Amino acid sequence: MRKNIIYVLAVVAAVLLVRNLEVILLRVPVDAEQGNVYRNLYFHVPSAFTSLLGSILAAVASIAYLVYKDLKYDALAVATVEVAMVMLTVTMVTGSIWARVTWGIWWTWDARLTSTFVGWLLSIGYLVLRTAIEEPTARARISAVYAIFASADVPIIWFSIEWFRTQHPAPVLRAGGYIDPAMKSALYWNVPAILLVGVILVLLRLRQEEMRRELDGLRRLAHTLS
Amino acid sequence: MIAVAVEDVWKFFGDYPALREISFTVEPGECLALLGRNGAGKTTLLRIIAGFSPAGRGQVRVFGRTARAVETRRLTGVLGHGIAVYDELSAIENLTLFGKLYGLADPERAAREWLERTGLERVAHGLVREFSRGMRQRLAIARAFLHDPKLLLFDEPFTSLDDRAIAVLQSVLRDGLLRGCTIVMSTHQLREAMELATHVALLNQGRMVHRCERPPEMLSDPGWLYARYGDL
Amino acid sequence: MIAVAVEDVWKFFGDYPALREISFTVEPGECLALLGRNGAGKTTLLRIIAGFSPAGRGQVRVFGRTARAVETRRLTGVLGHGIAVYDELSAIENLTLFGKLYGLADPERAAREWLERTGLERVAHGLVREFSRGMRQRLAIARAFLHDPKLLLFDEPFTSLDDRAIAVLQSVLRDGLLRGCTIVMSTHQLREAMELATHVALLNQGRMVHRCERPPEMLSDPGWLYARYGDL
Amino acid sequence: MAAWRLVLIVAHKDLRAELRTKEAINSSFSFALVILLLFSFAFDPTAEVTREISGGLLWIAFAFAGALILNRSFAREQPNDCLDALIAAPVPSAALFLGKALANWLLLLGVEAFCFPVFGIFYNIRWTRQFWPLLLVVVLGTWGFTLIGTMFSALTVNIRLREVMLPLLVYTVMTPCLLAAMQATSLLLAGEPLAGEAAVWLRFLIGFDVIFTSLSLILVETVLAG
Amino acid sequence: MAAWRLVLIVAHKDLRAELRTKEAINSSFSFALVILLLFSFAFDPTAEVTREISGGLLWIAFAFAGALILNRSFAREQPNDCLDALIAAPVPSAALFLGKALANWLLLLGVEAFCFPVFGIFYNIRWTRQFWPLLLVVVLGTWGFTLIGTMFSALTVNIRLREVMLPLLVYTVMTPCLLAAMQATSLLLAGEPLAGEAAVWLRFLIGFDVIFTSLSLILVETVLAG
Ligand code: HEM
Ligand SMILES: Nc1ncnc2c1ncn2[C@@H]1O[C@H](COP(=O)(O)OP(=O)(O)OP(=O)(O)O)[C@@H](O)[C@H]1O
Ligand SMILES: Nc1ncnc2c1ncn2[C@@H]1O[C@H](COP(=O)(O)OP(=O)(O)OP(=O)(O)O)[C@@H](O)[C@H]1O
Ligand SMILES: [Mg+2]
Ligand SMILES: [Mg+2]
Repeated sequence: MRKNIIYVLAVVAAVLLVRNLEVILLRVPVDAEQGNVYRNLYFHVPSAFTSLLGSILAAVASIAYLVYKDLKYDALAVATVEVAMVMLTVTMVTGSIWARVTWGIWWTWDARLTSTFVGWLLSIGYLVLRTAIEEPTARARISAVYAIFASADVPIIWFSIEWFRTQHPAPVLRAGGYIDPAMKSALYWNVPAILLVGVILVLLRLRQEEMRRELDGLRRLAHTLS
Repeated sequence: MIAVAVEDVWKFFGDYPALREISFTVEPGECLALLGRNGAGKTTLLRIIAGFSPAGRGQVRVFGRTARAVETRRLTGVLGHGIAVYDELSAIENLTLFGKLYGLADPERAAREWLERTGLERVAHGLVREFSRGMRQRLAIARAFLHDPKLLLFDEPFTSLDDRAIAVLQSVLRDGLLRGCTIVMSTHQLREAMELATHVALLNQGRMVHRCERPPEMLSDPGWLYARYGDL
Repeated sequence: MIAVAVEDVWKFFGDYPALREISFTVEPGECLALLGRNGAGKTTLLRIIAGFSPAGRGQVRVFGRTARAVETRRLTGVLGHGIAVYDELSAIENLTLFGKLYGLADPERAAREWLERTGLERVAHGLVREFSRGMRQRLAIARAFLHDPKLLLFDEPFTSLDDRAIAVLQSVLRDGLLRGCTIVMSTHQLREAMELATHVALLNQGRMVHRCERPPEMLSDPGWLYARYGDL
Repeated sequence: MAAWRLVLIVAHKDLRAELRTKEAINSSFSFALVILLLFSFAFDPTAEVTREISGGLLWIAFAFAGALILNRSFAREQPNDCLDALIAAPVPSAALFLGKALANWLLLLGVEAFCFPVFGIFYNIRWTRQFWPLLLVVVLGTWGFTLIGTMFSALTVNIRLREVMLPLLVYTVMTPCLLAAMQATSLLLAGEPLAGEAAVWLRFLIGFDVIFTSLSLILVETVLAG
Repeated sequence: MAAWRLVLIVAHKDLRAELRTKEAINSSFSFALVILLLFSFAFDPTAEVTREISGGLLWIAFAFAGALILNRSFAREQPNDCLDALIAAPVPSAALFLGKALANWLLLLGVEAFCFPVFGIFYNIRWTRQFWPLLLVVVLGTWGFTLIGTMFSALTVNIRLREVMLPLLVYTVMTPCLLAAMQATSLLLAGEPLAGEAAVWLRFLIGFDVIFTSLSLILVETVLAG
């Protein structure tokens, strides 16, 4: 059942992505100031968005675990953190490439970039912490608490451009600046596509996590019997 | 009122069930010896009753309240392998500290009283760090009994103790039983435990396979219960 | 040749003499049980014989050589409380590692052989981390016996073991004795030790106050020696 | 009994145990000196530039040296399984946590009080110009990182690899707090008043303290007796 | 059997145990990133000045992050009292020590190899200009502090307060080595050849390595079976 859902979603995502790629690469006009690098936008922003959503979902799943003590919420938390980390990596890589061209450097330590990096390190910390605890219940509990603490970084990433002076631009989209409608719609179409990719990855990881847990339990049982 | 009521308790470490549908009650004044092979789940069960970790399913009631309720904790005394006193503090400081944490009216007096009972009054102001093994063990006993608990939980209390220390512990426990305390303890040293136990329970792979009054046979042949359920 | 010769050994922790003028010998094939109250100095003495820490005064000879000599170490097997195998390695990796360190001709084969003897061949490639208590204990025994030692040093080997694990250990030790090994062990669980011991020694406050063949009385009444020297 | 009395009892116990041997506090202070020394190799401490970054240096030294005190907080309970006895006592986990945090906070403030003059001499900095605002920043910043440190000390007390995991986890989560404290301190050391940018950082610090204090108090029962 | 075979056996064991879980190496690398992050708060890393001190920054990050691997070296033997078994085995203490040091050294070099490119991007530094001389300095410097770290890990493995004492002892003793490595690295990163001042520091480093290697090998038997 779950498998079928994944297949269906994968097909939808593939269709969407192909359609979007065609639009992004061939249809939308070249940016007047930046040239072609600006096409990074269509991946930079959706992946950032997906990853922040993922971090929030991970925190919610962690709270759910602490309330219900059901390991399936723990599995959801790991899966989302992992996917969020991948998405954040995409954001950082696309952003870096963009920065290299528009700002002339790969990286600078403004508030948006720094808080993004902190978020990335927080997810690494989460994953490394999990490897250090064998017992699944304790692992779930401890990493859930950590995830809740870590989620405090999400609003900082989001609002950093408003709270602090940053080199990273405030989004013209929201501030009412002008953007070509074709670009805007292409961006709006690619957000659900990337989001869907994220969802599929989460579902896949979830299955994997459940199977691994089952396997662990069986192996321990086998050992106590021998 | 029932001292300890364990109802259909399960405990999972991941998917592995360390305890499975454990149900039993302990009446006030009983001394229950939990027996079972290595890994049977004795420590896990005691920790759940003591409120150190929650049951995965089912519930534990201690004098009618949950294990983590503050009132329950006030009535419970726990002694594990560790002596649970601070090396950097003196004997009396340790006991006074715990007296205060338990909200005793006069922690100082209770501390002195128990130092006397355990024969440590002469070293009341010595740092625990400098105590010998036997003295530490006595201080640990004093700490566990300080707040006059109604329920005592002991995990392998006799391990690594010499004959004399075992005798001290047994006599304190016997006193406790006479005063109406309830005791639940786990142990592999059956002989020492059987002198006190009024009841025994056998755990096997997380299940409680037997629970009864201590059969008189076990005084002379402590392995009796294992032999009966030998190759479970 | 004498297996262990301890001559006038003293050990000081700071100014405190944990061992005082200890002298005794152990003949090959003997099984000596070191008894003594908590803090008597059993662990300290065993660690000196094993070469973990040097004697403060006096000397120890194992098969005629000093305790730290490489040849001595090759002949000695040690088992303390800790199981001394690595959690991150599999059973066979652990044994092979120690086989190599002991310079065995075919470490792999020795490892397999001992896995079989201790009934672990089925989990040879399982990580120790996932082993149950009993399996770990068996692996520890395999590690201690792997290089076919002539002298075995055990510190409280029976502590915290259940009846079945104790039986396994006793049978391995008995085999060792039959093959001509020499054993020195400390313990508080006299009953289990007395079945094996050919000799007993009583330590008291760092002195060896008694050493003799195991009196037949101690089989039925393990406290016999303590009772004789009771209030030392 | 009122919870605050329990808080004081726990704090008093920790302070007494620590002050009797002064182990953590001595090595924390000496470690702070070592860090200042290492930094003085890396940079030329008399240069004007270095003075501008002195706030950063100072807080890095505090954070690393303070970790020695914070790590020990719950580790102190381990040797004889004392933590079990504390958890078993009729003391709310939040009171236990606050008591320990309070003790750590006072110890850290003590170490910092010694560091300031030494630092002033080594790096040729006048730190008394904005004394009271600086004190406020130090007090709030220290509370923030005491909180995180104490919480993570509790979180990891029973895991293998504690020492290895802690630095990664703790410093990542406390970055916002450290960042704010550094920036505010740098500005104040430069003689600026507590207004404008410095005030923004201060508000940020207060927000961090409030949020993380509440989170810790809510989660600590789960952490200790989960 | 030749002593060097024993060295390799011990090193192989440590590497295998570590690489199976990758705990220390992961958290060491992530911690290095965290340190880069913290430093970036303290200094403006894009400023020209910061680039001059980059050698210092880098080695401080290596030293702190590397400590996680070094501390674990003998701590790894503690859980099941494995150290006793190693000491009891017919292996010269010097071989045991060299084996462990070798494993640590390789692990550290691995972490450093990852750090260099990251550092280059984040701090905008070209580190390939004097590649081979730089490699030499890194290799020698790392060996120096591996030695000290491993030795102190052995020295403190059985004392209470390990975590508290270790940083203080280790960093104080390794200061000369770090200082030399920092200075040489800074010069090389600035593009200067391995001559003049840089060569002096290199010779200093070699001297340190030789002296402390001999000292360690002589003293280790006393330390382990004293
Ligand atoms: C999760 C965090 C991030 C979010 C939500 C985000 C969002 C955005 C948005 C919405 C834009 C478009 C601004 C516009 O309307 O022109 C943008 C542009 C940009 N972003 Fe990000 N970004 C994030 C992280 C990063 C990172 C980590 C980097 C660098 C490594 C980066 C580099 C850039 C660059 C170079 C631009 C183009 C700037 C320009 O046009 O001058 N961003 N980002
Ligand atoms: N923290 C833990 N993580 C994973 N498994 C655990 C944990 N604690 C206990 N277990 C498992 O639960 C089972 C019961 O363990 P428990 O310690 O309760 O046994 P026990 O009866 O006290 O044994 P022993 O006589 O050896 O003390 C064992 O299989 C053990 O491996
Ligand atoms: N590392 C040490 N530092 C200081 N004193 C020590 C140390 N090790 C042992 N002692 C002291 O030496 C004496 C002998 O200790 P030892 O551990 O050998 O006793 P034991 O006979 O093994 O006791 P137990 O039956 O409790 O294991 C004790 O008084 C103890 O306090
Ligand atoms: Mg147990
Ligand atoms: Mg002993």
